Amino acid sequence: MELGLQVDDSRSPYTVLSVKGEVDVYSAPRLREKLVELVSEGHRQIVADLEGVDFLDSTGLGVLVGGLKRLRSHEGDLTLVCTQPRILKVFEITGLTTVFKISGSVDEATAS
Amino acid sequence: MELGLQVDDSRSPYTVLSVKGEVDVYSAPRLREKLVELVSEGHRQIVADLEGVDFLDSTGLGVLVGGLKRLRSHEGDLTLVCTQPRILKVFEITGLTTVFKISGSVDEATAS
Amino acid sequence: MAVERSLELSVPSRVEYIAVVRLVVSSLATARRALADDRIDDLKLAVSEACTNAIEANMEAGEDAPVVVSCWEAPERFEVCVADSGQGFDPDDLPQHPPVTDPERLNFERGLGIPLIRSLVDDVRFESGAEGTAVWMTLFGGPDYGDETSEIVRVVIAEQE
Amino acid sequence: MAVERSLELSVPSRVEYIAVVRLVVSSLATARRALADDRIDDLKLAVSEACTNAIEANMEAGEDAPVVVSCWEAPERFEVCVADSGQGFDPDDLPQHPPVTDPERLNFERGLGIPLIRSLVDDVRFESGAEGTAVWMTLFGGPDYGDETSEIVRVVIAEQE
Ligand SMILES: Nc1ncnc2c1ncn2[C@@H]1O[C@H](COP(=O)(O)OP(=O)(O)O)[C@@H](O)[C@H]1O
Ligand SMILES: Nc1ncnc2c1ncn2[C@@H]1O[C@H](COP(=O)(O)OP(=O)(O)O)[C@@H](O)[C@H]1O
Repeated sequence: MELGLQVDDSRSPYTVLSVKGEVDVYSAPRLREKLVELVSEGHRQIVADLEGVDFLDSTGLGVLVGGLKRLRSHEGDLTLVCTQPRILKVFEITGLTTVFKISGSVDEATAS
Repeated sequence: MELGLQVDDSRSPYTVLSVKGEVDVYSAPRLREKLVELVSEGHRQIVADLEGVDFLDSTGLGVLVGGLKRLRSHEGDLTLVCTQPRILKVFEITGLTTVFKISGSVDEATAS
Repeated sequence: MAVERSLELSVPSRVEYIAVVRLVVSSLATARRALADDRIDDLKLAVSEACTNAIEANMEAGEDAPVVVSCWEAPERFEVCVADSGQGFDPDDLPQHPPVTDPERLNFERGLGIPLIRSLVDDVRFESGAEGTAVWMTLFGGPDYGDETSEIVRVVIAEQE
Repeated sequence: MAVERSLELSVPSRVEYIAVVRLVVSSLATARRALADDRIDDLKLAVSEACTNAIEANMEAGEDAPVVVSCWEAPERFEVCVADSGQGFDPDDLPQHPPVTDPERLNFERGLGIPLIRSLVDDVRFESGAEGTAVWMTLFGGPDYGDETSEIVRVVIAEQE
């Protein structure tokens, strides 16, 4: 039930953060901390790979929006990788598909 | 949550009954009916493949014991295919490993 | 009433229990109803949001009370009720999500829960008073869901500055 | 008492609900405790057997009452209580499983439930009276399980004729 968070910085200038498990009000704080940590370490082009996410609630959306804002205020960006219909749907019904860049794969998201 | 029951009679003289899902007091009656049906149709060497069983309770054990007795009283036999430790354990702690022939594969069970 | 309670689950007002509630509701809905998988995902998310709010309400009220989740079934629908012992609220008088100006606040972005619930389930009723709140969420058999995204889209547009 | 109730689940006295109880108990045990997977399987089976008996007891008593399953946690153990409103029984005075002679009866082979429970969990307590029965099952952290199979082996030997 723990959230899996894995960082891959081999794709410079991109930093890929793979998220696995359920992102809800219980686990989202760890995602927020990780994003804050990455930004404060100087990472600016973050790709959040949500392909391993089974569940995402409004707190998780809020954390991703917060991460995006934080990065943009540092001239950076947050791209999401997501093809799962049930996760995409949450972005769709909240209108957040118009806010985030959403890619079909990590390769696509990190193709400069 | 429904019990999966599939019959393969291509391995004469053996009839393979593959059981999938959870065998408990709710689902075991269907297993019992199927065994009774097979015996009354004349099948005598039945191999119950339990590799797809996720859970087996005492009612399930009772149904298998009942099937064995029924077959033996018709000069037949019931062999089980089971390698999953958690299912084997239920046979072990009830001493039923000494009652059933338990095989490691359907091939092994049907090798005349 | 043709609606029959099928199950009641009471959990402590702690966020780590919401995962168990989701599991119960989705497994019951899967086992007992001819609902499409994506509808069950909708219900799971709606119930999860309601639990988040219920836990918060109990904690704010300083209540040690549990959150009580009950599932109700009738031939044509599946209902889940999430009840707390908090101080209640008026669901028709929620803050109008003004554009957010302080970037720090964005990390705690809130206010999407109830709009999400309204979008995801076929019907939602709030029974709220000084002794607590019960949120009733109903799913009918059909595969459609409402198109009430306008409120959420508005929030997000405000977000975009 | 250091044991704290973590969750209470109440289900109708119908066998199709036992799967949900198993799911709740195993997911809670998985999420909250450092228990090995095979110990969780043990607990799942023990709880399932207790629910089977509880449902039967409620039905025999003509009780429309639910079966109430509660989970209790302490640093060193995880307890599950399964309670019914049946007529009670004396767990120390169960029938001695005579060798079965009528082959038809074998299809309804019974009497393995309580011996299984005793074998699978580290501790079991029965609180039984005219108002019902509560079966308390405890798992400690360790990976060992008791070796109380003698009673079961005896039944099976009787079975073998
Ligand atoms: N069960 C409840 N009890 C009391 N107040 C509630 C309850 N549910 C929602 N609210 C109020 O409605 C507001 C909006 O809820 P929601 O849309 O879920 O967003 P969020 O919970 O993120 O603020 C909450 O901030 C809270 O003030
Ligand atoms: N919760 C209960 N309430 C009343 N009687 C019970 C209860 N649990 C068990 N019993 C009695 O103990 C007997 C043995 O139970 P068990 O070992 O589980 O085998 P089975 O249920 O297959 O008979 C039951 O047949 C029943 O008479």
